[in-house]
Amino acid sequence: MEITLAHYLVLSGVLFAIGLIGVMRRKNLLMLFFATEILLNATNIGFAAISHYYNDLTGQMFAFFIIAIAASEVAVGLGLLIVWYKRTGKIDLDIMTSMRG
Amino acid sequence: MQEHILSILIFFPALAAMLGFIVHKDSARAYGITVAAIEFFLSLWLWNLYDPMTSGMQFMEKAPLVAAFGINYLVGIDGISLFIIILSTFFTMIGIASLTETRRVKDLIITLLFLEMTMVGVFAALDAIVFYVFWELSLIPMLYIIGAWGGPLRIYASIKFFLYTFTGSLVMLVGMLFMAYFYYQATGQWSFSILEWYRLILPENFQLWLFAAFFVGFAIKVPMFPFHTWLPYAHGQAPTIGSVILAAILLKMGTYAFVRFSLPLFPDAAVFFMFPIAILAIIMIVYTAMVAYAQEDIKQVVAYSSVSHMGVIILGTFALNVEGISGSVFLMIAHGVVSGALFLLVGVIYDRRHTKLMSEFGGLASVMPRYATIFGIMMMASVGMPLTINFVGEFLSLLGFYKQSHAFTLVAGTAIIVGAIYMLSAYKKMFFGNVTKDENKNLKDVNRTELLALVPLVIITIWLGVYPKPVLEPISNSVESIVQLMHDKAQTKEAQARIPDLANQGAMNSQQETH
Amino acid sequence: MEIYLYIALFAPLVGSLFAALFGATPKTMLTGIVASGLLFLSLVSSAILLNYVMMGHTVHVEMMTWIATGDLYIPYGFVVDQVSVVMMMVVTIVSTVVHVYSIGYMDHDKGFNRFFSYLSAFVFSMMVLVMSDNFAGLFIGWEGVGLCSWLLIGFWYHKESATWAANEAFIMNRIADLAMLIGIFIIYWNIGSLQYDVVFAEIANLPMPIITWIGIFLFIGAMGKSAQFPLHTWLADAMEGPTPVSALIHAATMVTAGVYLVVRANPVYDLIPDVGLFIASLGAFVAIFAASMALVNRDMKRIIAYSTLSQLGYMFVAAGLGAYWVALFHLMAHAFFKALLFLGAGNVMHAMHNELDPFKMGGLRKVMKGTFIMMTLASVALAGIYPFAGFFSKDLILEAAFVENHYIIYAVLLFTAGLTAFYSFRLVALIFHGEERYKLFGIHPHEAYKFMLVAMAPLLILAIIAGSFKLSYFELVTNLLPAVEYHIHHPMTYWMITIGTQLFVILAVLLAYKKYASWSSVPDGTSKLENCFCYKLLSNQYYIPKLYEELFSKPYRELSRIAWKQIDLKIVDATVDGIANLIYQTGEKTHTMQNGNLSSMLRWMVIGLVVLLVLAVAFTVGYNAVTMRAM
Amino acid sequence: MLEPIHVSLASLNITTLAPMLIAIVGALVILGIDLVKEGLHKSFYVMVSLLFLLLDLGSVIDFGNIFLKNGPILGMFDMMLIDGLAILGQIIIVVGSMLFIPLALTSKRFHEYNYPEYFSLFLFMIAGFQFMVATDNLILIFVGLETASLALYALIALHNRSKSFEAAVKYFTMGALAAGFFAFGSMIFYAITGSIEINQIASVLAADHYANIGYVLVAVSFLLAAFGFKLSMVPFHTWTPDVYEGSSAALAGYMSIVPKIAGFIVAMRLFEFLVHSGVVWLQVVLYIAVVITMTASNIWAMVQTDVKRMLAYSSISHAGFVMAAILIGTTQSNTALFLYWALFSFTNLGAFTMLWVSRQKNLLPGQSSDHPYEKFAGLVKTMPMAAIMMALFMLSLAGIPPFGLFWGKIYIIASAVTGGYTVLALIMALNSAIAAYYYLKLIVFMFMKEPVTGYEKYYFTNASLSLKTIIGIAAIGTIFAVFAVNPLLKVITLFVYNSGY
Repeated sequence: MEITLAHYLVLSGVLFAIGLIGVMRRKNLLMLFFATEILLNATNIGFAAISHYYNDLTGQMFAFFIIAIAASEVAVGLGLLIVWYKRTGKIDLDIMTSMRG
Repeated sequence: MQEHILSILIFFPALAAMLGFIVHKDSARAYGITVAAIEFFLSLWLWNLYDPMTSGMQFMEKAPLVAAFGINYLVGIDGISLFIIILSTFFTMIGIASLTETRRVKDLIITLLFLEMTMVGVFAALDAIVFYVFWELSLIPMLYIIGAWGGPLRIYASIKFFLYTFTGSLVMLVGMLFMAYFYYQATGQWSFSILEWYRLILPENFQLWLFAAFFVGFAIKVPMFPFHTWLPYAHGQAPTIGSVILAAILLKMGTYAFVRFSLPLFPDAAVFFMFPIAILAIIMIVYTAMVAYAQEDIKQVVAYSSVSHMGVIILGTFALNVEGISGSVFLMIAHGVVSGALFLLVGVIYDRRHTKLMSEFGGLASVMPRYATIFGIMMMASVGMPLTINFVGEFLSLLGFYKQSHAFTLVAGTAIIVGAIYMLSAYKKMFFGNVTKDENKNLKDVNRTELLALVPLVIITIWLGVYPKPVLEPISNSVESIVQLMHDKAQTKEAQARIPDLANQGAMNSQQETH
Repeated sequence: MEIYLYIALFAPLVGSLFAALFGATPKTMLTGIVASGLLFLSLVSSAILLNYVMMGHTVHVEMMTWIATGDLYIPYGFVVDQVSVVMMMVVTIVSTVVHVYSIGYMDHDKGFNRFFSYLSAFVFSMMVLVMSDNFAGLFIGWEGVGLCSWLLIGFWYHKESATWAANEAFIMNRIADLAMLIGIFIIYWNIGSLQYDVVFAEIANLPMPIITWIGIFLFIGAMGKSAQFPLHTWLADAMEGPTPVSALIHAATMVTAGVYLVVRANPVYDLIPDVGLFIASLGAFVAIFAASMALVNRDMKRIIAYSTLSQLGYMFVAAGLGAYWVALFHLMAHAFFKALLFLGAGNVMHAMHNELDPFKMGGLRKVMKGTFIMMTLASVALAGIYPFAGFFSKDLILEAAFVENHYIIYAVLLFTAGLTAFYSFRLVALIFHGEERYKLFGIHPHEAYKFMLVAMAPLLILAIIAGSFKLSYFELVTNLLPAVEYHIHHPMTYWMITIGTQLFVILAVLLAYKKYASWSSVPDGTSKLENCFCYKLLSNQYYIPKLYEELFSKPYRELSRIAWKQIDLKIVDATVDGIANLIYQTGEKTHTMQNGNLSSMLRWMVIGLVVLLVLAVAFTVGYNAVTMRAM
Repeated sequence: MLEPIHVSLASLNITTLAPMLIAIVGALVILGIDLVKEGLHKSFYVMVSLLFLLLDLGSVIDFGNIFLKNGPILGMFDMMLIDGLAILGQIIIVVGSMLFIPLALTSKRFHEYNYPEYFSLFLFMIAGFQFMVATDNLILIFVGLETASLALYALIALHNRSKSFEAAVKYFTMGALAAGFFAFGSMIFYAITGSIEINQIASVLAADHYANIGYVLVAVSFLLAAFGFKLSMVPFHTWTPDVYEGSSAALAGYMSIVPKIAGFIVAMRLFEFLVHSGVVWLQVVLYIAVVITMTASNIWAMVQTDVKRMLAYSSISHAGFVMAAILIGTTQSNTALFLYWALFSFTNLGAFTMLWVSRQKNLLPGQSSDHPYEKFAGLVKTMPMAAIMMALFMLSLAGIPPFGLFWGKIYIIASAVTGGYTVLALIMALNSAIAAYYYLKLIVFMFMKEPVTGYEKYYFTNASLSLKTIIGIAAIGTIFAVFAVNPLLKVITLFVYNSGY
């Protein structure tokens, strides 16, 4: 079976869906960050595939940028996570409800 | 200075209010009286300068504000607005002079002066947006007066007052923007000038919608049934001065706006809605009079009586002929004087007894004869006794509407019956009978300060009732031009039939003038 | 002559204002004297004007503009013509007498000055009413007398019954005034003017229905002021006011304003004989209706009030039948003897310490000779016995009814004449004759001040001789009013009728004397008569006041309460608050979606996205379906 | 193999980067100075930042002049697009930042202002926003967006209170999700059209007459979700109240202005061509979103007990209001958007500064949030001027004439009227009435209630001369806005019209 663009896109979509489910389901902050990474990487697959399909570099460029941004996001996110952990000793989402209404 | 007299009239109180922050609080009242008196004399001077024979706008001033969007600072007055302006300045003066409030007087005075600016501004504005600015701005001082110096339910009352009127005027604002858009479509230019809008002839279905949009804003302000329920709360909770200004001036903004906007802009719609509005007006007159009769609190009686009388004003306005509209404009002034005086009078007794329940009184006529006399005169004026100011207005309003509908006028005319019922029974409860409560036995009669405020009102009530010409004539002249404008713009057959054509009645007019 | 007009008109006003200056101060004799003096001045001016008018002139002035807008032009215009000058004379004579009388009557009252202020103000309003040259001016006076009537009925404001009666009078009059206003509106919109001369000149050109409506509405207005059925109840209650007030306002002047209006508007009523007939029928009905109530009443003033009512009925019969000058003549004669009767009753009241029940009096003729004579003569006049004033005027009305072939009306009026004689002399007999029942109550009656009796004398004289003015009066007013003479052509019939009437009346007088002149006990409501249905019906005024209370006052009060408590607060206001609350409660209920939990926040985002995607897919499917079909 | 690319420097038009570069250089300079000398006073950093922002503003205005002469300027492989929207957006961004950055000059000490990193992050963030608005390339938008956002997360967290961290984490996580949406949406557009430049996407779509309408809508859905988050449209708004509450009042005020205008400009570029191409779906969805956002957030704002949260919901509502301008999509409405936002920034600046000056270090017993309404009760008796100022800003937010926002409001409503959206105009107007309730509530507390003891020591404790000056500027801007409206309208219309919007 030849692997076509459609397969890549389906993979990308499925990964994105997995990411979304992870985002919704995960209560652990760290796992949540993983889920957002999955989202972005799902997109990357799509961009790379489409870029190849069009024989156009733009998509790959976009993917590169996404990778870079994902990396910085992780940096910031982990920084926040560490501070939060230092303060509360937990990385559970459900305790994070001091503001509501 | 004469060219700018309107701007001076509008902004002088505001400027004085700003400077008022500096005045020491013990002198605030004197300062307020001084400023209000100057303003009042300025407005009298305006009357002096006013040419009563001209029906159009006078003392026009124009300065661009947002030229790109056609908003100009445009003010001017005609016979209709002149006297309401004088009434505003007069009542501000009377109100401040008769102030008995002791809490934070300085704040109150400053607020009142700001309020005065907005009142004069509303009646002088000839640009819809400028009108709207003052219209909305007038809510804030009133909100503060009710909310800060009012009774136990003051916050509820003030917010209700504000939100209710604000909601209505927002719908009106959309209407204004539409109007400007139609003007834009017709001429390629934005304009909010009422005078330029007058020249616009709109298709009937647009008129109907726009009329409805404006109506919401005005009707709530008036307040017309069934939008009136904010008023009893506002009056019930407001301090005396608040009620006086509210009843005397602020309510008139709504009826004034009907004359200034609804009629000349949408003559066909005015005819179309004449009967529905007349029905509302009749409900206001009769139903509210009944509600007034059921009240236990004298201030509420006066408050509901205001609504009832506003019904007559509305009816006169929608008579769409010179007699009716002149009458309704005159009645605006008359009702301002009379209801203002009645609220002042209620304030007098409230200051002494700190209650407004009629059951707490009785037999006051023997304890406070002068008070009873003045109250009696004002009550009779309110009931529409001839040779008092109210009669002229009510007579003309009903007379005017009779032309449009006989049956409606007959029902509306019950105003003079039901009005007498609640007023006389209230008067009886308060003043007649024996003094039953010990607290009432040693009540002091009206003192000099109070007389100072009340006597001028009594004089005006009788003077303009006996000789309304100085006021009625300019009003009538300006109304004639509005009616003619309406007739010229009317498109539907019915409107052309209902709105009299004054230009072709010259023969009849000249015949009358020979008297 | 204009100066006399102004003096006649404004002298009472000056008097009123002068008295008002002293309104809050204790009694000053000065106010009474000044007010009376000014009224006398007014009387003199009126007399001069009368003389002038009799020479065939009229005076018409226009003082200044009152209301002018659009086509409407209402001046303060005053006219002294043959009709108004008669009214002016009546008003000024009676009121001068009443003023002087009141100086004595109100001697001990705290509100002495206030009383004169009100009384003079009333005269002023009445003068405006009769002298105006247009309907609006008439309406000023019309309402003015209503106001003064309110003030004067409720003069003793600490009395609940007095203030109640005052309000009743005012409100009932207002009902009629509304009709009057409508009548004015109709006139204005059809003729374009409210001036009498213009209106009466043009009225014949109007279509019949409009004239009819004008006539009906104006008459309803007249019904209120003249207390015609069904708006009559206020008049008896109005007796709560001081007696001079009853004499002046509720007997001689104000209540006749309605008659005056119909007389004044005779060109209108001439065109609509059907309405005229209705007026006459109603008048006849009221005549007998009121007389019947007077038969059993035990309140001296109320009896006289019912008699007034009854006489007003007579006047309306005359006016309705087109005999305007007769109506006006009876009005004049009635004013004199009825005022006299009331003032006499005032003396009795004074003597009896405000006791009103004639059954508690008796035998007063010994102590009150002057009053006795005057009241007896006034009653004779009222009964219409020759040669007193009442004979001439009342007889004319009967003749008019007879000549116009309205025999039912005639019969009713004739019968009423008998009733009138009966109750009048029942009253006289009970008060002045028989045993001195007042002693049971420990009252020591005394005659009124001399000067009060002297003041009443002119009225007495007029009550006796007014009939002799008939010819000169006829000549005078028929310049303006239709000069219809009512002669029964057959002299035989004439004499039979006249003498028959007289006999009938005298019989009634005798009957009354026979029954009451030797009355000895005070009835206590146990006698058989007092318990029969008819008696109860009559003494309760046919239960009409009760009916009004049940039918109008109570439901109105109840409805008002419902309007406020149920409709205004529970529906109208609750709707407004309901909308506000609905919005607020929506906020309260839904803002918990912001529960602060990051997971649910993220879920909301995803849900939002999913909704968008679903919408997108749904739209696309729908869109494709539409385009497919298009292909 | 790929051919080496030859590009002449001139054709790069590298000056188009100048404004952003100035900001970035400024950030680097601040970091560099810190290396050389530590412990400088925060006022130094504030002023340095201000200076760089001034330069930034100068260069933007310079572009403005060039734009008016020559039309839109392209640069850097056509990635940079300096058109009217970009210029207006940058002006609002830079001016807004300049007004907010002096809020660091408080009289109380806050530790975040002692870090020079705070200011350099601030400048990086500004550069990010500038990139967002000055391009129609989705990559650059993404990069700008993320640069700014990441810096903003850090700035929020720097406020060093547990609520701030919570806010930062929430914002960050949701931001990451939104970034995912944006990337995925862009990917779908790329898949359909083979391009990631908005104008090329537009022309490709137009060329095949929206044959793939389904995919377009899916892509738009993702982008809408992403910008819904950025512009806090319901239901993507949930972060807003929490983040506003958690961050310092100064930063919250900033967030209510600057990031949003950047978002609006991108939304304008992205959605308006679709609306104009007759994508009915988008019109309907935007209509619903606008109405729900305005109404729901107003209703929620009514029931708030904390002023800052109330202002958060209110700014959601204002954003919804302005979003209507994008839906309407006429020149007038786009002009109205900028006018509204310019006026809004002054008023909101004042309102949030008023909160900022009365910030408490420690909560009173029983107090659950920083700025409960009770805190302001009876303010007119203790500090009349402050009460009047606050009332002024509230009235302006409520759209009471003649204060600033009123003019923006009528212009937007007028554009709805002229655009044919009558019902929308009415809904917008009536929403103002609901909104008036909660603004009034604060006025009621300030003017009609008795003071609650305990709070008085916090009023204005944080005020310094510069903060008062800022309040004064905001007040003047709010009161006398009417005189600024006409010139603003003229300039904005010129820029917007010449950019083809």
